[in-house]
This record gives sequence, C-alpha cells and structure tokens, in this order.
Amino acid sequence: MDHDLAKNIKIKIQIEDFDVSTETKILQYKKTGAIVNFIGVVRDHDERTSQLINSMTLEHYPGMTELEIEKIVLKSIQKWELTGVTVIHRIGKLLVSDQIVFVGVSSMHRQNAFDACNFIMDWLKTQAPFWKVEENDNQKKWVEFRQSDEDAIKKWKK
Amino acid sequence: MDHDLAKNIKIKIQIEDFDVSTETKILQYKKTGAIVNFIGVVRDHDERTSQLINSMTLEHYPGMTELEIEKIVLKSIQKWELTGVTVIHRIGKLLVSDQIVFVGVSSMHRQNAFDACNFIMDWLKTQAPFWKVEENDNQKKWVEFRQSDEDAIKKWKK
Amino acid sequence: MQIKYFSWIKEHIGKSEEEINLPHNVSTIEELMFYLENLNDKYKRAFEKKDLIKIAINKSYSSIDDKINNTDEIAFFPPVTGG
Amino acid sequence: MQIKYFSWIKEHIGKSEEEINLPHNVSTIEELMFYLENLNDKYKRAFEKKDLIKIAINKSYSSIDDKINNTDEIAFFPPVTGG
Repeated sequence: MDHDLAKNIKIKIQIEDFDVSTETKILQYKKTGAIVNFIGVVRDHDERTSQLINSMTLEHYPGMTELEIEKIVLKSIQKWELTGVTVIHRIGKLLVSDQIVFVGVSSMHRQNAFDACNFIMDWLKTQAPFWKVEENDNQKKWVEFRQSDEDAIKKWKK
Repeated sequence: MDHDLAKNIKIKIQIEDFDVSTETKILQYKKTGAIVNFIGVVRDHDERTSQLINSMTLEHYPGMTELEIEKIVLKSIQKWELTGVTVIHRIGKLLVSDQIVFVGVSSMHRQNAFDACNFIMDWLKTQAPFWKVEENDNQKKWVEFRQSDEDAIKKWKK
Repeated sequence: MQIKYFSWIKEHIGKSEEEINLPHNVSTIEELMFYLENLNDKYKRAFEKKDLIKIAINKSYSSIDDKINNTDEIAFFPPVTGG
Repeated sequence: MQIKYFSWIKEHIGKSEEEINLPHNVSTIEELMFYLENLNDKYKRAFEKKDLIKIAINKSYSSIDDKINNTDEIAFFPPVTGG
C-alpha cells in the first residue's frame, strides 16, 4: 500500500450527521481528478412491505464494525489506484430523509473511483455489522437482509 | 418517461462554482434511498505529458451543449429507474483543485444510481461539446481527446 | 467467556451481552449454540433459525465448526442490514 | 450560412464564427470543407487533420456526407475534452 494513501483513509462511526461538501473537499489531493460519493438516505417506506415509516434506529457491533470496514477499504486500495477513501456510517435514531452512510473515493481516473465506491458499498452492505430497525406509530420491525445484496458482491469475484 | 422525474432533472452550464451538499439535498425525494455523485476536479498536471499546470479554461458550444447533455440524461432515465438527475458543468477559467463538473443521480436502489452516474459521465466525456485548454507560466495547450474515453462508452453498447 | 447478541437475537434473549463460564463439554461454536438453546425458551427461540445466524469470534467472522475457549469474545447476530 | 469554429480550429482560422453565402457548387459538408480549405493557408491548416474534425449541423452531430443549405448553422470542432 502507498504510504501516503494510508494517511488519506478516514473511517468514522458516528451519531452526528455529515456534510457532503466538506467530505468531498477532504478527499481532494493534488493528483485527484475524480471523486465519486455514495450517500444512503432513509426512505419513507419499507422496501419489502411498502409500509410507511417514521424513523429507523441503527445499532452496530462497536470494534468489529471498524475492523470490517477497514478490511474492505484496504481491499479496495489494493485493487484500484486511489488518492483517498472516506467511509462514514451513522448510528442511532434517524428520521425519513436523514443521511445514513457516506462512501467517498477519489482517484486520478473516474472509472477507478466509480468501481471502488461501488465495491466498498457492496461489501459494506453484506459485511459491516449494522442492523436497522424501522419504526412507525404502531410497530418496530427489524429490516430483513436482501438476497440482492448477497448477489451484488458476486460481480467482484469474477 | 415518468412525468414527475422530468421535473427532477437539472442541467446547468455555468461559470460559478457549485456546492455538493446543496446539490445532494436537491436530488433527495421521498422514494430516494441512494445518491451517487461524480465530481471532476482540476488536477495539477497534464495527464499525457505530466507537465504541471496553473489553470485551465473551458469553452463550449452554447445551445448544443445543453441539447447533448439532455439527450444523455433522457437515455439514462429510460435505462434505469431514477428519482432525480443533476448535471452541472462549469466553463471559463478554473484553477488547480477547482471543481469542473457535477453529475448526481438519485434512485431507490444503489446499483441504478452507480450505473446511471457512470453512464452519464462516459457519454458526457465523448459527446458534450466542451474543450479544455491547459495553462502554465510559459504556454497554453489544448487538451487532446483520450482514446480511453471513446473505449469507455463501449461498455454501455453490449 | 463474553457473549454478545445483536438485533432480534438480543431481543429474544432479553440481553445484549453476558459472561459465562464455558462448560467442559463445549469446545466449538456449534456446541455453544446447543448449550445456550437448552438453557430456556428465550434462547431456544433466538437460535431457532440457525441459517440466519452469523457468528464472530473476537470480532472476526467465524463458522459453526470453529474452536472456542474461555477468553474469547463470541457474538451472535442476524445478517447485517446497514448501509 | 452561419459557421462556428471551436478550440484549435478557431485559433487556426482566427475567428470563432462567420457568415458566408453558400457557393452554388457546395451542397455537402465535405464540399464546404474543401471550399473553406482553399480560401487561404489559415483554413488549410485548420482542416488539415480531417479525422480529428467533428461536425454539427444545427447543433446536432452530423457526418461529412450530410447535405447542407444556406439557412443551416454549421460547426467544426475537435473531439470534445470536457468533464
């Protein structure tokens, strides 16, 4: 691994919101020509049942979460030439439209940034120990995992 | 085309900078679960010659630029289920580290957002009539087109 | 041995973690799950859908056959749903 | 007919646009390019690398064989380098 790049990795699990502009600026180094950001937001409904929701609460496994995300980020910088990587994942109670996760990747060339960001999201979805519970006025319901997320990681195993 | 989505398309050619957070918020609708942003920035060197640069100036073909970007965006919303698309391209003189282009795509599902954003960037790179001239203390030099950009669009023709 | 539970497994069992002394006949994850689900109905229900249970030993993904010892931190949780 | 030039084509010719009356023997883009490059050395140099010249008729990509008429807006430019 490029020594400089190691300094350009930021992984945060936090309750607070993040600012996409600020995070984009942090990813920008002299050689950076392209930045790709992924932002996940709380939808107003459950994907499986279409039932409307008011909020969701995210719990995680402190310690293991950071280790798993670090593993994924290290894999991505071995696979693609990148100039910076940031992963921020929020925990606690979030309302509809709130930002959940930020994955930002910068590189000299755009396709590396697109692929690395996509790769990190796919692996984060299946490996990082977070769990969502969706809430509305009447009930709370743990979100079920999606087979499509398991399937998504197959494209990186070719 | 979904009537609502037509209202959620924003295409701007402008001298002014853009704010990534603001643009990300604009892309967020009730059904949005995923947003993918691409931000192109001015590198400190010419890609082909590695020569350092101070600035670049972008010119374009007013009228045709907007039409070409609109065609690309319309193709993307026919291909993928999206909730919003924004393309902002700056023109005029830009310094090293300045933001050049913003392509933001929101959708219910992340893979659609990744693919549509990647698709729009690849087509914009080969179709939208912009030209860059790179400047340093001694000279100005029109950027040459890259064969790799022509090759990149082949992945959407399969 | 420290054991942690997350999501609906935690809710079925009614606690997020506990300290146990590893019984002498328990040396793998599979044996630990068998031991726990026979403690009472809460555990039985928590471990009912074994296909859906992920295991970590010392914060690293592990499988049902993996060996464990009394100083390990074990975690049981459903498939992850973050991002 | 309105003709627009961009990037290094504009710089070789020394202007970004001009109004011309389409000569009688010019009815395609190819014939227009041949007509222009024979005006003087500036145009000759601008149209030297024909493989590298993109054409638009009325702000839409066109090819060298396309028919043109006196009310069209024609543009000549190098491969694009934005983004």
